[in-house]
Parts: sequence; structure tokens; C-alpha cells
Amino acid sequence: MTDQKKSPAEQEKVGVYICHCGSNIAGTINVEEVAQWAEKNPNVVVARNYEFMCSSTGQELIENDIKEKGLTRIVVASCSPHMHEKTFREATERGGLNPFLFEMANIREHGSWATNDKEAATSKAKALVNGAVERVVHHAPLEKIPVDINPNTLIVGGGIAGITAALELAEGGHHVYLVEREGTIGGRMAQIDKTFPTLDCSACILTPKMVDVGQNDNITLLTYSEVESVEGYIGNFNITVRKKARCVTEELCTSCGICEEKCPQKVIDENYGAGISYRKAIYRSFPQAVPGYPVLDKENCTYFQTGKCKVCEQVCPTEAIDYEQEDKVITFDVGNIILATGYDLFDARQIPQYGYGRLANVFSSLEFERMVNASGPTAGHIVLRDGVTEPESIAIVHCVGSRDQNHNEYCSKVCCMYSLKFAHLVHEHLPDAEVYNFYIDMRTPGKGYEEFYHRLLNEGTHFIRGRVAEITDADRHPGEEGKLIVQAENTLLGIQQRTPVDMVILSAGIEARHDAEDVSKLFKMGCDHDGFFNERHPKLAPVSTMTDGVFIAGACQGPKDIPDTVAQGGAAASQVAKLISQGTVLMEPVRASIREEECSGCRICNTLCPYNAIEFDEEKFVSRVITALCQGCGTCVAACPSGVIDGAHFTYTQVMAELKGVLWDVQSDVLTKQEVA
Amino acid sequence: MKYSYYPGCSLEKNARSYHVSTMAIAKSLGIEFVEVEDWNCCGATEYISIEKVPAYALVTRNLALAAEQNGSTNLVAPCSACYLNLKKADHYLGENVDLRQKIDLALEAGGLSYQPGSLNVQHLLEIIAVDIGYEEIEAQVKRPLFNLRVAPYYGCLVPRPAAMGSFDDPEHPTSLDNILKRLGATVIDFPLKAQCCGGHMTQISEETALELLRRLLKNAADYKADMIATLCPMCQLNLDAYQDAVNAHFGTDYKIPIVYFTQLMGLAFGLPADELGFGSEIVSARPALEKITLEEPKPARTRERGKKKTDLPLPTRPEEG
Amino acid sequence: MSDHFEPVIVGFLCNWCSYRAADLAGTARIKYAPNLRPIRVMCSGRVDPQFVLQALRSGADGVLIAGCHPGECHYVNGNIKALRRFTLLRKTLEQWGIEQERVQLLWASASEGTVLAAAVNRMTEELRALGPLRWGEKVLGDNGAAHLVVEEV
Amino acid sequence: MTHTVTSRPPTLFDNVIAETPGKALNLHACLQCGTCAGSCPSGPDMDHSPRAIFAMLDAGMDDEVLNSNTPWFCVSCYYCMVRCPQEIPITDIMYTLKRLAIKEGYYQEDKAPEFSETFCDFVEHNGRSFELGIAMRYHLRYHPLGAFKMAAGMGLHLFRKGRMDLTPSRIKNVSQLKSILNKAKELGGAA
Amino acid sequence: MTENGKPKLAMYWASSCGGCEISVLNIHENILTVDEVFDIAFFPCIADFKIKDVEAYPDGYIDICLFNGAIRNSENEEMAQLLRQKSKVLVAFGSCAYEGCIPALSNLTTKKATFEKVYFNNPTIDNPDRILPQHSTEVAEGELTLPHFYHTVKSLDQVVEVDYFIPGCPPEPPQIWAVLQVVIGALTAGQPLPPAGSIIGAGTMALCDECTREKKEKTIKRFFRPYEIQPNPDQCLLEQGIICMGIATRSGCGALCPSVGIGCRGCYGPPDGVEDQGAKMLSAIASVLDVGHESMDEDVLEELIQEAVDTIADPAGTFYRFSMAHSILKRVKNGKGAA
Repeated sequence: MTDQKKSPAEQEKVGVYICHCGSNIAGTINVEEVAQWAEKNPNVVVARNYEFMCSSTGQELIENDIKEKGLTRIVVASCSPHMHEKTFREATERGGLNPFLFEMANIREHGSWATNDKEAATSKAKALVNGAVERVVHHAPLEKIPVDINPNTLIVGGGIAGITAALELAEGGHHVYLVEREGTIGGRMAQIDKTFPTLDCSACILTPKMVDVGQNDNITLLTYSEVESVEGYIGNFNITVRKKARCVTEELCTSCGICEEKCPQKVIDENYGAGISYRKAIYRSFPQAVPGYPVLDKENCTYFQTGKCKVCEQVCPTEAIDYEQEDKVITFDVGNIILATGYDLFDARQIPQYGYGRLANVFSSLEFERMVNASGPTAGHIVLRDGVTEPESIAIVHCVGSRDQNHNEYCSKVCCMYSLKFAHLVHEHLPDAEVYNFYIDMRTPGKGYEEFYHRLLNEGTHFIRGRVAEITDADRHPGEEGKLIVQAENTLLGIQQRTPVDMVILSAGIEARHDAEDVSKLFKMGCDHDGFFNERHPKLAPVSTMTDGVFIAGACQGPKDIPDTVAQGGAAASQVAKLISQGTVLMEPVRASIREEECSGCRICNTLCPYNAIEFDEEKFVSRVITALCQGCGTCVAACPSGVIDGAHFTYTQVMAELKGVLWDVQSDVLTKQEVA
Repeated sequence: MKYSYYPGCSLEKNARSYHVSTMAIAKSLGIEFVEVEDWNCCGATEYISIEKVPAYALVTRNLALAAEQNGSTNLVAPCSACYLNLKKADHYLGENVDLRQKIDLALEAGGLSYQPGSLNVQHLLEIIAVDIGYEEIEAQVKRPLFNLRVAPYYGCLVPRPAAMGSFDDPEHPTSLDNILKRLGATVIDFPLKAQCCGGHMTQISEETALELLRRLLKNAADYKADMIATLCPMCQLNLDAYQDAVNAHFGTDYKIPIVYFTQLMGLAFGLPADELGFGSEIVSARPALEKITLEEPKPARTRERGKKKTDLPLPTRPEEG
Repeated sequence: MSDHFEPVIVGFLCNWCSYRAADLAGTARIKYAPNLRPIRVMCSGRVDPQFVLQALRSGADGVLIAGCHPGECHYVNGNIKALRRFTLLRKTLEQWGIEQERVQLLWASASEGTVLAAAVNRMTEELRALGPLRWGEKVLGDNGAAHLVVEEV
Repeated sequence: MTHTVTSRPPTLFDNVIAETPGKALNLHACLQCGTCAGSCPSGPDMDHSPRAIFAMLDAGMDDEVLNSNTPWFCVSCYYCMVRCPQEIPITDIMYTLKRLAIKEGYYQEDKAPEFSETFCDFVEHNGRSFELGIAMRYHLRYHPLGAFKMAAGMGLHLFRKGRMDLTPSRIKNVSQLKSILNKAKELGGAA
Repeated sequence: MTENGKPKLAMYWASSCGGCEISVLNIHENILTVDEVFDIAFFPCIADFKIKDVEAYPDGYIDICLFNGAIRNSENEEMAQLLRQKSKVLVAFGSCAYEGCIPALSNLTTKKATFEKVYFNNPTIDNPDRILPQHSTEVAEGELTLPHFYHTVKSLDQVVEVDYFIPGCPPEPPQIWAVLQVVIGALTAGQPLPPAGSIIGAGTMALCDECTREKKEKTIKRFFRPYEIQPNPDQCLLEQGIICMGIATRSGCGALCPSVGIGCRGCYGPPDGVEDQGAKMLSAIASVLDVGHESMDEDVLEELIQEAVDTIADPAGTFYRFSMAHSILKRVKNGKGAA
């Protein structure tokens, strides 16, 4: 490698800065000792230790030393580069050096926080600092790579998060492609009756926004569609979307709904209807659907199954029905992507002792949402499975599938609140009904949430602190006959209680989408072990992902209520807007490059790049890296058998130098002649 | 198919009928059982309550013998308690080094040794439902048990704990239901199918025990069960021998025969009742057995979603064999 | 070697998963063996077998290569290439008489701080049991010595 | 795992964990949700619910815990164990509590330990048990009245049905079993 | 020999097979030119010299010494020291002197194991009393000594300063002649010599550069031993699953082996910029091993890859056949390895 031939660069002048981070580092590591020791390194001109290197004063130390002592390389030993590498690179630059002539030693996360053994921590710190010093002298100045940002944005998922993000961007004058799997946008919020804690009607606040989306010229709305492939990188993604055939010619359809009305085929609406109501084979999920035209569901359509019927075609006044319609594959370019794919509800059938699916009057929370909804199957009447009997007592079971090692370990965050909402709705609809809420802990953080809990306490809801053990119809005493018996310990009394009720509602938790894994692969980003999309930083970058140009919003990142979801939608939009207004982004120059004059054309590297960033020149018989496509992983660098690929900032020499550096104390004295040089 | 067979103390005397019926159907199903030579008591639920290491040593001696005599690497126990103790010992010895070292030394004192995991401990129900399979069972049926309403009763120790891998659902098992269905019986959806019979409570707090037994009997009666089919000697004993006591204590009048599922299988396979140990039950099974008819009853209406006009659709129920 | 031997482990941690796992371990104040000396690489696919050999040559008692779980690689499948190389390298090192425990490959996602910490603890114990490698003095050390007697055979 | 080691003497809480095979460490993670107590068939007869027992262990109420009848009323149905959201091996912990109670000499007039012990020395001498004989003998020894009830009640039935034995069967190699058990005892200590 | 103005040439044979000498003679009639230009000062295999003759030379008396063979024992090292002292230009000639070559393969085992193999467990050996050569033996006439047998075979540059390296096992005659011409040019017409320490008589990049076989993208499912398949005559051998070290080997031989359907053995050592030929080879071919996919279950993945890797019989011996002494680790851990 070229820089390998470069002399070991004794002439470089390195400045070393050891951060105390208050007591976070200095409490465990003897920073003075490390600094004094570091100064002994022939390359080191000055080694200091300071309270907070990331403070402006700390940074000025660096800037001044560069100017006054003519430093040519900087090493800061403090926290993880993921925290402050950027900070110190900028300081280095302000001092007048190329920012990449800086190296960081992580002596906090990997050092002082990882052990209580002061001695060990100190010598580990020495090793890490030494590694950084040995490495940095081999650093080369690098320039960031500018990339243009395509101003269009892809948003996946038409729930409230996607809708919010789409409107934010579109109203800001940027074009958006909004892709939704279902026939209409609206998502979960459209299924909900009231929203806690304010109890305003979900549809009433949602539908206007849906209409805005439908009418905004800056939004290309692709419903009943799915993203098939994603190529490229930040600023320059190429997207392929499959628009499934809905067998309705959108240009002709007037959304009059007569086809739906006349369709003879009744189907259980598993999706929007939560399986508790029926729809037709040609249908709109709900009257305010956007777009308004229906979807023909081929699996259940009599014509597609038997070849006869065609009622919808006959009744359609505008001949909009088109049985021959085929899927369309659309491709377009965008600069950024926002994923707002939402969540699935935990399937309570996984907990047999709760009897869901076995005991008719055990309902899932979403079933109940639909039931109390005026547009639901019972027009808002709360009744048992028989559709007529009003329950006199209802048990609401919290934490179904949540806070449970056997299912989902995490707390689903919204269940306590919506369970309280349910209790309230029952009181509202059936003033005489008794309501029992079974909970482990009542979790109501949020504006007006605790107050809502107090309100329910006043409304006379029975709160029983105890996780429900089982729900059975096996009565033991006359009092239990014909009832569902909810068995749980009242932990506040320390006794086992059997509560006979007519109806049970299971407050099922929130889960990652069943296909979240595939989606994350499609967009080349990560999932956590619960299947939710991984944010770049849990606190400081909640809507960014590890993949530049791909953002996430809403419950696809983790359980969330509506306010948080809307906030994230907005946040993601502003992230994208920022990039669009920048016009270009500077990308890390950590890229591979091939020294063509030395390439033997063996083509080992050609198949290795996941981004197809390596091309082969058939004339010159050499391989070449397309810098814009390269993401800098270095796989080809490690593979090149004749060492002619350089991985900028992670070169062979730099890593080897760091390696020998961190092993300074165990290097053997016995060196063969060849190695002395 | 060949299996090592661990009868356990109960099957020697009190649960003789379980043993003989098992042997009888084994013939029909082509299963070969090789009884473990000189096996000892598994310790039931008592021994472990007194001393840990000896308790595990006691059980493990059986595993060691079975492995040594090596009739087969599959060790079958018809008694739930024996099954669980054997399985648990094998599992925990593999997992807990300290315990294992102690047991190794203990066995050594008796000139034995056992390598955890070298045996596959199974319950009789498992090999019949899984290894043999429902099709084969149905194929053997000569005299279907039409019109016999049976409550399938699993008890605790076969479905639970699932920690070391259970072949059926710990809360709502279905394998026995499926076997009985294949025999032509009318299987009731027994809500308490996996609830507890009280185990040794009869000896410790009869009050407690009788209440547990009452629940089971009441629920079975409510569902008009002609009999309860069980797979555990302890359950059989408690429900059968204490039925009088329950009636006396609660002023009820239950007369529900408690039989082993293997007895019903034998019956359906066309084997004579006396060769299946019928008659040794205290609450006689005869009246119930007389209900068996030759022609199939009308299939009970299976639950479609939304029976009545007004009904709301029910969520689909998880698949059953 | 003195009776108390502290193994030195060089860790090549991928920037996206394992390095962050180590960060997380620290942030969560999980205490684990201080014997790991981490070196950041962008991807486990960047790890050149020469690095591993050099680490052993330069006095390390063991090398830990850590990357994202298969399917979770930030670069799609760099970790798969790492796995392929590791598998062949391990076979080669066997011929070198270098015990398997000395060079290990670990998958640790950014959220698995505990996994990484546990792996380091385990490896430290394994290496302590194996004793020092210290290639320089222990293997090459006696090379220069011109007066070597043939061991008794 | 990196489980912080402290120098303080082990509490009953620690011993319970140490003496229980399986994931006993999870006991630290008890949420006090009551699923165990809610599931327990004999729960109503216990003087403290299992959940309460765990809270008491944590609070260091060792005497109350070891005096409690709770473990003795455990019917080993394992419902608590499969339902516990923190995967605590509750049933096994109950066994451990019984052993520790015996070891620490918390007997009181409770029947249960006596039954278990009758059972055990029976097995030790014969290698086989036969619950009825044992029950009989145990009642005769400790609760003559119960014995009478048994004999008069179901005992008779069973006897008639040929299901009840008064002479135990014995295994051939009792000496081997004895030496195994003796070794085990010397290794195991009471717990 | 007569003193004339001719430059002095020496060629010494340490631990090696002698192929290098043959290769020198293979420059055919040019050997006459060599004879014209040079005086032979020391060349045991073609002329009778004694060590004392060399010792008698003043330092730097020899203008150019072609030293072939590795450093296997103390005698090899003493000769290396001596010739270094007496030569102006010392050339590590051939793979053995340059990087250890075949002799250094014994670094894959231990001295003990080597001796056992050679003196006891060798089918053609009859050594009932299990006698081993000893460094010193007392006889009536006095003490007889043998050189010390080193634990580890080393390259020439690991014991003395070396001016130039000529790789190859053996170096190709045309390359040898080319080098000699440069030297002659320098000595007679004062033309410049290449910078000290450089590798001469070879190219700088990998062999593929010279290889005429057609190269495509590489996706290898498994590897084959030469006898297992009939290679396609035009296609890259590696692509066909035949291990060809060409990708990690210095050019210069004209890709002789691949051109006749045999995978490159790697005798010219690593190209510029590669430190450990074996490691690089290993890394490259493992990378293009086209088995296992990220969406697979982790265990399945590992199994598949292990399977494919196991189609390589002897990785260490294959990848380090020539470069063992120059490899990063240099030898196996004592007492272990392929003993």
C-alpha cells in the first residue's frame, strides 16, 4: 500500500487530551498518570488532562495548541466516538487542521464505566491512548464527499404518523410519495372511537387530515400498494412500487358506493373491522376512506371464484369496474425515506387461559374499539357476542401479552390509558354496568393522563391490583353460573378473588409488524430484538436510522400513543426538510479506492460489494470503485489479495499501527532483524 | 417401536388396570415395552420436599439403570409424577453442574453412572399421540365408542411445566381430546381438563383436597360427561376413591366413573373389557359403557362464526388435530 | 509467567453493532473483565486475517472479532464474509497449534451490551485457563540462540 | 453473567435461590403481579399467597416465611410456573422452602412434613412406595383417627377391589440404593 | 587463482535443493558471458573452494554473492555472516533465501518431530539404537562437532543485511540473466543499480496480471484437489475451484504453472504491499466462497461454510508453502500443530 511505504512519520507532532468527564472517567482512571505517560511517546508534543474536553474551554485547548505548538495530529481520550467524534473533529478543523487528522480513544464507555478496578482501567486507558497515537500519525487528510439530495420523499405507511409527515413536507412545497398497503389511508387511528385522555372523536380529528392528503397536489397517494425494491443511497434512492389491481378504474369511479351496497358477498372484515364486523367483497373500509374508490377483494369475490355474478359491474353507473385490471409497477426517485409502518396488536389467542377464541364473550381491545364506535357493527352499542344482550358487568384485563417474558417483555405503554378509556366508555354507554380493571401497575405518565385516571376512580370503576391468572366459564358456585369468572389475586388484600362478569376485554399489547423484519431488510436498516425498527440514538436521534436518508416515525419504532406518534411524524418530516433545504449532504470520506496501476485484475473484489460499487474495466483489465456507491465497509479492502485497495481512514497501516499500539506492554523484545526496521 | 418402560409403584397394585390396558393396546399398536430391571420409586412429590440431592439420586438411579440395560433410548412412564420426576432429573442434571457432580458421586457409590440427555423421557400419552399418531389409532378402532360422552382429563404433570419442552399446550392441551375423538367418543370441551386433582392434599388437608375434586366432578357433570378419562394414577385414585367422600362432604351425588384412556382405547380396539382392568374402579364404569351405541350420533354442531342472525363473528380458534 | 496472569484480548468491533454494544455495556455500567482492548472497524468484514495474526504475533493472548448478527449487518452481509474468513482462518490456526478459544467470532447487536460483556468475561476465563500465548518470547523467543540441544527423544 | 457479588452473609433469599435448580435467579425480578397466587388451586388455604412469600423473603421476614404453611399447601400443579411473567420456577422454590423449613427445624404441628418423611423412610427401606400402605401407616403413627376414617372409607373399597396392599414390594438391590442415598445425603446436607 | 581486474562472483548453497544453481546454468550460452565478466571467488557446486579461502579474503572482496538456501542450522548462519562480511552485494537468491521456501515448511512442526521423522519413523531408516546426531561427540581423536539444528528455519534477511532479493523456486533463467546484465552493466559501465533492499528479477503486482486465462466474477461453491477435476483450459483456475495462489503471488515467472493447467504454487512470494501471503490468500478465497446467506439460520450458515472450507485439505501448507519464514507468525506453537 502506498502509505505503507511512507516512513513511520516520526516527524508528526501529536497533542493528546485526556478528559476527566467530571468523575465519570477521573473517578476510575488516573488521568494525570495517563497524560504524563503519554507525553513520553516520541511523537507526542503535549499531553494534557482536563475536566470536560467537550466544553468550549476544552475545545479551545486543542485549537490553541495546534496554533501555538504547531501540532499536526490530535488525540482525545474521552467518551465514545459516537458521542463526540464530530465535536472534536470540528475543534481540530477550527484549529486549522484537516478534521481527519484526529483520533479518539474511548476510555469512558469502554474504560472507566466498564470496570471498578482502577489499576486495570488506567492501564487499559494507556493502551487505548497509545493505540490512538500510533494510529493518528498515519492519518491522511480527507475531504467529505458532497451528494445532491433529490427533493422528493417516499413515505411508507398512511397512518397518522405517515399522514402528518406527508402533510408537513407537502405543505412545505416538497413532493411526497405516500405508499399505503391498504385501500385507504387512516391506519389504526381510523379504527379507534375516542382518543384518551381528551375523549375527542378520533375520526373527527383524523378525517380532515386524510382529506388534505387526498387533495394536496404535492402528494402522490399510492394506496393498495407496496414497495418492492429500494436501490441507491441518501439523496438518490430509486424506488419500485407495486400498485395492486383494485379492479376499479380510478378515473371513472365517483365513489358513489352503489357497487358495495349491491355486492351479494358478505365477508368478515378482519382488517379494519377487527374481525367483529362484515364488509362486502368490493368495499371501502369506511365511508370517509381516502381515496374514496373501493377495492375488489378477489379471494372473496363471487365472480373471481365462480365466474358468475358481475353485479358490481352491472350496477356501476360509470362503468368503472374493470375485472381485467392488472397490477402496475411504478418506479420513481426520491432523496429521503420515512417509514411509518405502524404496529400489530398482540394476538390474545397465544394466552389460552384467557379463553379468547374459546369463550364467546372475551373480546380483544380492538374488537371493543370497533364495537363502541358509532360506525361499528353495533352502531356503538356495547353488547355480548350474541349481538343483543347488554352486559351488566365487564372486566378489563391489562398487560395482555405485555410485561411478560413468555410473550413481550416490554410495556406497551398505551394499554393502561386505553383501558381507562374503555372503562369510561362503558360507564357512558351502560351507566349501571360494573367495571373491573385488573392491572399490575397503573401507568399514566403524560399530560392529563393521571387526571384521567382520577376521573375514572371517581366514576366508580373497580380497580383490582393483580394480574389475571385465568378466565373460565367453569362455575363453582350458583353465583357464578353462566358467567365468565375472572380469577386473580387481589394483591392489595393478598387474597384470591373470582370475579363473575358478563364480558371480558383483553387489553392486548402492541407488537412490531409481523413483516417488520423483511421491511427492515428492504430498506437496509436494523430491527431490535422485539422487531421494532432501530433508531440511530435512543435519545438524541430517535427518528433517524443507521442508514442515512432513511427515517422512522410512530409505532414502528416502539409502542406509542397518538401524540408521540404525531410528534415523530413531524420530527421525521423536519429532518427530511432540513436535508432538502441543504440541497447536498457531505458524506463521510470513509471510502474504498483501488490503485488501478497496481491492480492485477484478479476480480476477487468484484462480487463482494453489497452496493455493486465495484466495476471491472474490460479494456484495462482492472477493477474500479464507484465512490458515490461505496459505503465504506472495507470488506473488499480486507479481501484484496494483492493489497491494492485502500480503505480510507481504516487503512492497513493505520489499523496495524493502532493494533501494535494497544499492545505496547506485551510486545516481545525478541524481534527478528527483518522486524527491527 | 421399542421403548424402555418404567411402570412406577402405582401401576404395580393400585393402578393395575392402567398397566394391563397399556400392555393390551401396546400389542394392537405394535409397541414393545421393555421394563427397566429393578427400578425404584421415583420419590413422587414427597422426597424432593425433604432432601434435594438424595431425591435426585433416587430418580437418577432409574435413569442409570434404563441407560445401562438400554432397551431403548426412549424411556416411557405412564404415571405423570414418575414421568415428570424422571424428565426433570434428566433436565436439571444437564443444566446444573454442581448438582450433577454430586449425583455422579452418589451413583458411583452404587457402581452406577448416568450421562444427562442420553435418554429421552416420554409420557405414554406422548408416544401414543405423537409417535404412533392419530391415523394409526383410528385404523385400529374396531368398536367405536359412539354416544359415550367423555371428559378428557390431563391433570398437571404431563402438560406442565413446559420449561423443558412439552409436546402439548400447558394450559389447553388437546392430544387426549384428539385420541378420544378418533375412538368415536363424544369428547366434551372440558374447561378443567388440566386443573389439579389435589395430589397428596388428601393426606395433608382433606378439606382442600375435596374442594379441588368437587370442582372437577361438578364441571364434568355440568357438561354431562358419562365418564372422565385420565392418564395419571394419582388423579384416578383421588377422583375415584374420594368421590364418596366428596359426596358425603358436599351433599352431592356424583357417580362419574374415572377410567384410564388406555382402557377406552382397548375397548375401541375391540379387546374384552375384563382384559383391560375394568371393574377395578370404585365408581363402576359399566352403566356408562352400556350407553355405547353402534350407530354414530349426529355430529354436534360445530361452532360456525355467527350462528344467529344477530351474532357477531367470533375470532377463529387455533387449529386442532 | 507470574502466578497471576491477566490475558490480553484484542477486540475488532464493528462500528454499528458490537462497538455500540460495548458502548451500551459501559453506559449501563455493566462491569466486565478489563482485558479487552477494542479496535473499531467499520464492519467485521474489514477484519483482515493479517490483523488477527499480527495481534497474536504482537503479544495478544486472544483475539475477539465481533459483528452484527447475520441478517443485521449494516452493510447487508459484510459479517457473512467475516464468518467465511474466520472459519478458514480457524482451520489454519489449528495447524499452527493455536487453541480455538484464542480467536473467537461473536455476534452482538447494538442492544446486546450484556452479550458482549458476558462474552469478554467468558473468553478471559478461557484464556486464563490456557495460559499466556505471548508469541514473541514463548514461540519465537529462542530462535536466535545458536546453542540449542536437541530435546531428548 | 455479571451478577454483582457482595460480601454480606447469604440471606434466606440467597439460599432459596442457591438451593433451587433452574432459573431461580429470576426471583430477584418478581413483579409482585400475583399471577402465581391467582392461579393457585390451594391458594385460598395458604396463610400467605406465594407472591406475599416472595415479598416477605425480600423483606427478610425469614421466620414468617419458614413458619408459613404456604409451601406445604403447594399441590405442584405448576400453573404458577408456566404463567409467571418473569419465568420464576415457583413450584421448585416451594420445594426448596419445604426443605429449608425442615432443615431449620420449623416443624410446628403441621402434618405435611410428617407425611413426606413417612413416605421417604419407606422408600429408603424398600425402594418402592405404595401410597395406600404409606398413608395407612402415616395415619396410624400420627393421626389414628384419620387412619380409622381411611380404613372405614375408601380404604375398604380399594381393598375389596384388590387395589390396596399392606405388604410393600421390595427391589432386589436395596443395598445399592441405600449406598447411593447415603452418599447423596452426606453430599447434600439437608437442603 | 590469478589476480586480475575482474569482479568477483560467489554463489553459496545453504539449506536448499540446488535447483537454484541449475537455474543459473539454465541461462545457457550467457553463462560464457558471466565467465568472461567475473572471476569465480566461491561456488562450491562448480569449483573447489574451502571456507578458509573465503576467510582469507579481505572484507568486501566479493563483488556480488548469490546466496541461495534458507537458514536451517548454525552452519548456514555462520556462512551467511561470513559471506555478508566478504561481499559488497549480497543477494538472497531464490525463494529459500528470500522467504524460507520448502525447508521452512518444517516450521509447521517442531524440531523434535522433525528428528523423529527423519531418524526414527522413516520407512527407509534402520536405526534400532535410536541414535540421533549430536552437536558434539567425543572420539579417540578428540571432539567432533556438527552444526546446531535450529528450531525455526529463517530467511537470509533474518540473520544478515541483504541488498537484493530474487524470488522464485527457482528464479526463472531469463530473470536471472536480466538481473546479471544489470549487475554487469553496473560493474563494467557504471550503470545505476536498483535501490538497496528491493526485490529484483520479478514484477510488482500479482500473477493474474501475466496470466492469460479468462477471468470472470468469482463465486466458488467448493474447492477441488487437482486430481478431482479436469480444468477448463481457458478459464481462471480459481473460478473452477482449483486453488491458484496467483492472486496473492508476485508476477515475474510468466504464469508458467497456470498456463499448463496447474494452480500457481506461490513461489514468487507476495506482491508489493502484502505482508503475509498466506493470510491474504486465505482472506481472498474465503471472501468469494459463495455459500451461506445472511437470511439463513445462524447454525445452518456456520455448518454450510464449514463444509465448504473443509474442501481445502491443508490450508497452512498450501497458503504458506513458500513464505512460511516471512509469514507473520513464522512457525507453529511449540509442540503443537502439524507434528
